[in-house]
Amino acid sequence: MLYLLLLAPLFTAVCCLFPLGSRWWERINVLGALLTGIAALYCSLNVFLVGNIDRTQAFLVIDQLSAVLVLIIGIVGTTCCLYTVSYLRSDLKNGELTERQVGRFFGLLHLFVATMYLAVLADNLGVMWVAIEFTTIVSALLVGFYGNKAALEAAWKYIIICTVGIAFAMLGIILTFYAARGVLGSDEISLSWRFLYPVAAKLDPSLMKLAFIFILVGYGTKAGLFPLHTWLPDAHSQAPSPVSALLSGVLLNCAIYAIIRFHLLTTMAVGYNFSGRLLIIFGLMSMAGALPFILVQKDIKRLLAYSSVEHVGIIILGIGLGGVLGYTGAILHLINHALGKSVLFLSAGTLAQTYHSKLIPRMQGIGQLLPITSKVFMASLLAIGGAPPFGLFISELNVATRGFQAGGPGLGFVFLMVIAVVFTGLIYFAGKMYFSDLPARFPRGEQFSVNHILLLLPLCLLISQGIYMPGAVQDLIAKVVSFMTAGGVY
Amino acid sequence: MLDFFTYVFLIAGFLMLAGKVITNNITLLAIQSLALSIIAFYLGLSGGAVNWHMVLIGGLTFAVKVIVLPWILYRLVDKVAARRVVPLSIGLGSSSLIGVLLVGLTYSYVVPVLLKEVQVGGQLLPVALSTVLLGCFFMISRRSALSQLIGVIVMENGLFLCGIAVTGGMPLIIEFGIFFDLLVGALVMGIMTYQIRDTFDTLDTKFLNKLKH
Amino acid sequence: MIDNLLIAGGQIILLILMAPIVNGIIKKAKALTQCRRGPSVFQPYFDIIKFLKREPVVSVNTSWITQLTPYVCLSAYLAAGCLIPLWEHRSLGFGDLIALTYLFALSRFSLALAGLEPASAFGGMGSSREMMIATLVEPVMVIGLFGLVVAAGTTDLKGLAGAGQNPAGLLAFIGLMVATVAETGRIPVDNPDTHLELTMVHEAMLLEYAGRHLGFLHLAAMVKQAVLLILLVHLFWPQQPGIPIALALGLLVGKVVALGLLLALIESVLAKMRLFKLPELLASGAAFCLLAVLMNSFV
Amino acid sequence: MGGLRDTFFILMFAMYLAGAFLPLLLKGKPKLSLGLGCSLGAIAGFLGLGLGLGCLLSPEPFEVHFGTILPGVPFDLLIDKLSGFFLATISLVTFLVSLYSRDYMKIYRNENVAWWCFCYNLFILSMTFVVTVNNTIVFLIFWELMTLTSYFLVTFEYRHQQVRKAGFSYIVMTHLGTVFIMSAFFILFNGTGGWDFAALASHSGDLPGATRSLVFVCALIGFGTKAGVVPLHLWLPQAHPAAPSNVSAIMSGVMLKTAIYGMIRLVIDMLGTGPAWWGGLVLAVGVISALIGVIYALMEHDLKRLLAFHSVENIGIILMGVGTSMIFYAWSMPIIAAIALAAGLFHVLNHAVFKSLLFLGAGSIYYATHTRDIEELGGLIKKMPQTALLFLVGAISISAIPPFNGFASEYQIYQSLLNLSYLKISGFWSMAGILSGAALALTGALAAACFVKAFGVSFLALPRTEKAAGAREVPLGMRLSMAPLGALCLILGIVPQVALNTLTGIAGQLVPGAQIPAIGTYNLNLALLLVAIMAVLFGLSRLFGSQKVRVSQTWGCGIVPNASMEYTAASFSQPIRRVYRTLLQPERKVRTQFNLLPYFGYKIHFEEHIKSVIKDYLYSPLRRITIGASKKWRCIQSGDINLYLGYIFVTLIVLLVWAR
Repeated sequence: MLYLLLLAPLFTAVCCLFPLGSRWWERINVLGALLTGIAALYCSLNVFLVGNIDRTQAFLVIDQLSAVLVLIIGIVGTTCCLYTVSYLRSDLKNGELTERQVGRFFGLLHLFVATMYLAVLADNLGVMWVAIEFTTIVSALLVGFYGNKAALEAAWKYIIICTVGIAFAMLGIILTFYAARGVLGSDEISLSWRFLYPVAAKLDPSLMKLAFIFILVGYGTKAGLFPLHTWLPDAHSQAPSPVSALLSGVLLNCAIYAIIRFHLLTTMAVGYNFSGRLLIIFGLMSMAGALPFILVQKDIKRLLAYSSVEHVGIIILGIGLGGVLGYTGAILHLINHALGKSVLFLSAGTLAQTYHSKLIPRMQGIGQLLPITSKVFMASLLAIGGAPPFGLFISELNVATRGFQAGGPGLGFVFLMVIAVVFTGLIYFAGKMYFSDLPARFPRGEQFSVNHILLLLPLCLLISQGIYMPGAVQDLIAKVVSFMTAGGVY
Repeated sequence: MLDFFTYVFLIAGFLMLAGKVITNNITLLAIQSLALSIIAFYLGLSGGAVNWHMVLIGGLTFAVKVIVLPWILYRLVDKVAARRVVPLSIGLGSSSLIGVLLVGLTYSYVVPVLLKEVQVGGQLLPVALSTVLLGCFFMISRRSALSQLIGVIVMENGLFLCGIAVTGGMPLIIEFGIFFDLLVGALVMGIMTYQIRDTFDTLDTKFLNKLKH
Repeated sequence: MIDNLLIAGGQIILLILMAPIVNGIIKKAKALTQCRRGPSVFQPYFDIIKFLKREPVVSVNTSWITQLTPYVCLSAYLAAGCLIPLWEHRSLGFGDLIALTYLFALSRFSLALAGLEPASAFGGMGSSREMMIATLVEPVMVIGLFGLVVAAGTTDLKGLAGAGQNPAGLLAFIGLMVATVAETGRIPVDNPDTHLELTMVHEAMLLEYAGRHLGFLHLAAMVKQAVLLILLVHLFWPQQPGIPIALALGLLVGKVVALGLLLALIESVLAKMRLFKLPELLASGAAFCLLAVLMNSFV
Repeated sequence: MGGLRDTFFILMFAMYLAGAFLPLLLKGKPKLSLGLGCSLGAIAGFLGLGLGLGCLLSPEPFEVHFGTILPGVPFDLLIDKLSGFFLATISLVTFLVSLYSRDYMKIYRNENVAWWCFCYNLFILSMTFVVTVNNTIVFLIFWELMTLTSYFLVTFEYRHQQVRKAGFSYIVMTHLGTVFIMSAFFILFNGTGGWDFAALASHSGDLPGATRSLVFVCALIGFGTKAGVVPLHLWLPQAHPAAPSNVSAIMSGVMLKTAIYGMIRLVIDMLGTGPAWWGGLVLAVGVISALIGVIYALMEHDLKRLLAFHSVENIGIILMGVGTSMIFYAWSMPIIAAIALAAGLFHVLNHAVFKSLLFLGAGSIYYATHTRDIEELGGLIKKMPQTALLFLVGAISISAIPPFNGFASEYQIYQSLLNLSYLKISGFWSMAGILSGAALALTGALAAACFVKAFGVSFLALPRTEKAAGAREVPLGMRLSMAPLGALCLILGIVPQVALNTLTGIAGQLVPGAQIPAIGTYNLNLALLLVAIMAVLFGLSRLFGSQKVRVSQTWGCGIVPNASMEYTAASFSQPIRRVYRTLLQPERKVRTQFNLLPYFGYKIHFEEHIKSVIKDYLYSPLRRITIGASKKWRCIQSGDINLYLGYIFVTLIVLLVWAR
């Protein structure tokens, strides 16, 4: 089944390479996306509901942690792929793309999804590294897809900075490999998570310390930790919106996933104080560093991108603080942010497409232009800002509580304050866009369509995360957290 | 023998920092890669039994990094680089100085202090780490897209040497993966360089600054 | 309850009877100090009776508020008078010191509204100034009174009898005297004898009143003055309990008149102040009251 | 009893939800959806009133359990007496306001009333839950939900620039305030024992003193922002006028009180007694808020802004009661502490009643004239006599004039302040009591001045504009929903002991075992006396005086005065503006245009503005610095890829050096 999860998007990607015409590509895309989504859902729920942890496959493994990621990729990835159909149609109509490019776009999109699945399913540190590097390469092509100056610039910065970062991560992997081989004694299994965790306590601490630094710098670049985040606002703002949604909603999570894995390993080898403290520092830096950019911003997609930096900071901080509350908060936030931010990027993308501009001052009166999409946009913006009844509020509260407990009142207060100030920035721009009058040259109103359902579904999930989580979901989270507090050993 | 090629490896990396003509940099890259493949061959063949793993890595390195990539790069230079001289963001003098500092840092601090648990004799480890850092710094100090591509490959070289030095090579399939990755990455970056040249009429990254704040 | 009401009725009649003559005596004394002969001390009675006989005239712009105000004003002051136990130190259960000050506020409120109602510029000006002066007087008054309250440990007026008879009391008395001068609208704060547009405060609000309404309002002003003086007497120079009613009443009137003479003296030796100099005057009053409070608090 | 309360609760919950969602579904029929939303809200409010009163009067608290809704977070309600009181107050006001809204919202018939109904009912629902839930996280969820829904209500008329600004400053300030509230709760939370209030309370005593003080200060700042205490009140005078009047009535009448609830719940109930300076600080904050609030109110001629500043004032008065109570708790004198707290709570109730009455009155004026500027009004008492009477009742009540309810509660607060002095714990506290009392007196005097202005200028004399001249009495429904509030003003003023003795019960619940004696009041006697005297006077003048009242022109020195000669609100407050010029810093601009000679001016332009000292010297610089620093900080993202690579490089080197 795990292989199916990888093969479905790959196969879809291959199909899209054939010159079939945009109708057929769309159909293939929808089919492939749904198939992949179902497979992802099956795989992850299999872990949670049946408790069936598949560790028989070579190189691939799915445990509680990766199941969460698979679930996120499944939901967000499928939504984005489906949303792409209408997005590309309107791009085609506006003459931004040629029909030939449509097929290539779908192909790359599915390839991108496949590499992300590989990254979270990989049992092998090296395979994971390769997969993550591949996500960079593929998504860089997607970022630069429009081929204009800005897109190329963004893509170039993205690929160069991430490649450099990832190179450092390789050093960390080599050091881990060396440390693990000293304990496990065999080449073949020394890079495998499932063999590494049980012996983690025996790994050499000073080596693991250094390894973690390299890993943090490496995957941290990919995750967008401040000050390694520099590629992120460029890439997110220039990519086609469904790609931005994927980048922000899932790709960052894949990198965070890698960091979590290594953090668990390092914690057991070195003790809590080292990697936890580093993560706390980087988490806070990301939150605080992104804040000024959110307060003073003109480009809506850059605004959202910086907000992603901030939220990555929150997740990393939650991981760094640890404990049941910290992990619960971080995992919930991982899920919630993915849901909220992808909806936000998709709706913002549609708005930007309609206005032919991404500049906030130009996007006046969104409520009159696209009543439904703009309401979704507002709701998800509030969600991202951390307002109830959306899930992010709860996850932030969990992290904050842990912050007050483990880091003292000062840390908790700074954390809450930064989030609140970010909220003010977001609500300021939201107010400017929503509570204003639409220039006369735009047509008004829109029809309810399948796209809106695609946007509303994650939003409903978010609300459920914020006020009523069914018992099953609570169990699911509890399982992941207990997996993490146990140090990743199953 | 091993030390000699190790030094060649390091010096090639270092000389890159000191020069600003792009073709020379590519040549140096090829020389460095050659040194890397020779080291791999040496390690693979010098022991009692032949270590096929190492030999394979050496062969691959030779094929990809000594022949294919430099060839692609030369072609790219021919096609896109109007000027052979690369614009700098940090002057040659100071960048050489910083290069020395980096090598010093690795030799005096990173390897003896931080990596004292790693039981690898000789120059391999410090040279490998220095090269990674030098490659990164090379990218910082050059403002040309092509140079940044070269820098990435230099860093990869350092990584490979590091892998060889510390672990005697990663599992084979992973090495393959990394190679494939590198090749595709370099290709994509090459295509992008080409596009940048087409769109911006220059490779100078100074002009890649429209996206800010 | 019934006997309380009867006592209250008695007090009200006393107030109505006493207030004009106190006013008359003050006027007479003032005249004498200014080497004039002055009107008879009973003149205020004649004035009021005359007013009460006349038919009221109201402005066309007014509503029921204007017609209700004279009643509200007078009854508030009379009610205030009922709160102070006059001859026996017996609480009537209608209220205490705080209620007394707020009854003043009630009548001020209604009068100020009535001043605004005829839509003339004078009335508005009067209301505005009256309310401003009230904001200055109120804290002075309250600080002064509360200083005494703290010494006595209660706000009940029965318990407050003679609360000012201590060293700090003199200071409080000076402060409260300043407040009384301001509250009764006398020089240097206001001049009750003038209708000059630029200076009048209280009279400006009454400008549109005539006849019975005006009579009530004049009476109200006199009752207010009497109540304030009685309050001062009660606080600083209380009646001995247990003496016969007639004697007690005589003593009370005598004391009130004595205080009234003091007012007349103040009025004669001072000149009218500019309106915006008032804060300075009242600040000095407040300072005395604060000193009293300090002495009472830190003993 | 429990069964009945269950029914009430479930019905109320269902009605609010229905009132929120049904109108949204019936969006196409605005009339129907408005009617439905308001009626359901009113029914729910009525049920809530019943539930609240039931819980207030019953000895044992009412509990509802919904089970665990979030990891580790059960959704439990526990309505004890304190919650019951606030629930009853909220429901009372919202019940009447919902009735009022049915007619009032007709002036917004072109707007999205369905959306309004949605936000409105959710807003009330979240307020209801804020005062009844028993779990920190759920409390915070509903607290934020309350802010959010009220933000959308404030920005209902978003086409006006002013409204957008007001909404923004409202949500920003309250959101930042929430940070402090969360901090207070989270410092108290020790990681074990769950999130419910009892668990937090049970170990609050174990915390070191400094931590407890930190919790207190956080709570004061956080809840103070929502309550609108000076200097955190800046949002309040902007947001209240921006919202539709019925919403302002709720926001001012009861939403601010949820902050008082929070403060009492967190500080007095959960944190327990602390040092006396806590209470002293609350008292000081109360005094400052009361004074500053009322002085700024006097300067306003936007009726709703004026009322909003009075909310600041009254919150200050409430806090004076609460603060005094905290001081007594610190000295372990539960009985007078309970009485002081009851006084504060009584003012909560009274303020809810008269302030919502006044806001509804302002709404009626707006309904009739489409303006809120009192300089444009005048003479309304003739056009809308019943509204005028009700507004007058509110005005007298808020000015604390007997025999209305404002006086009754302020009297109790005076008594508590004086208790502070009687005790003679130290000269300092005696002074504090007296000076606070004096400040309260000053507040009362200023409030009276302010409402003479507000009522006098808008209702009395001649209409100043066409708008006022064309006003007509508002629909019966609106008057009828204001009338009970007016009646309550009087009833609570005459028989305050009924309410007071119930409220001491609440205070007694916080300190179990304290026997609190019944409080007797003289208000009824005083009112009877007043009425008796008036009746006698009236009877006498009927008997002996002439029955005729002649009507004549106002005397205007020979000319017939017109509306332009009337005293305006600005001129009314001018003396006070001048007295308090150090605080208000009025700026005057006079431009005279001359005709021929400098003596024959024919046109004078006069402007006078007051400065908001707090805004100019605290908030504006803060905002400027934040934005300026952010702009500076942005230069790190310069667009230079070499620099970006440098960041990675430097980060790595720094970490390597640090790793040692």
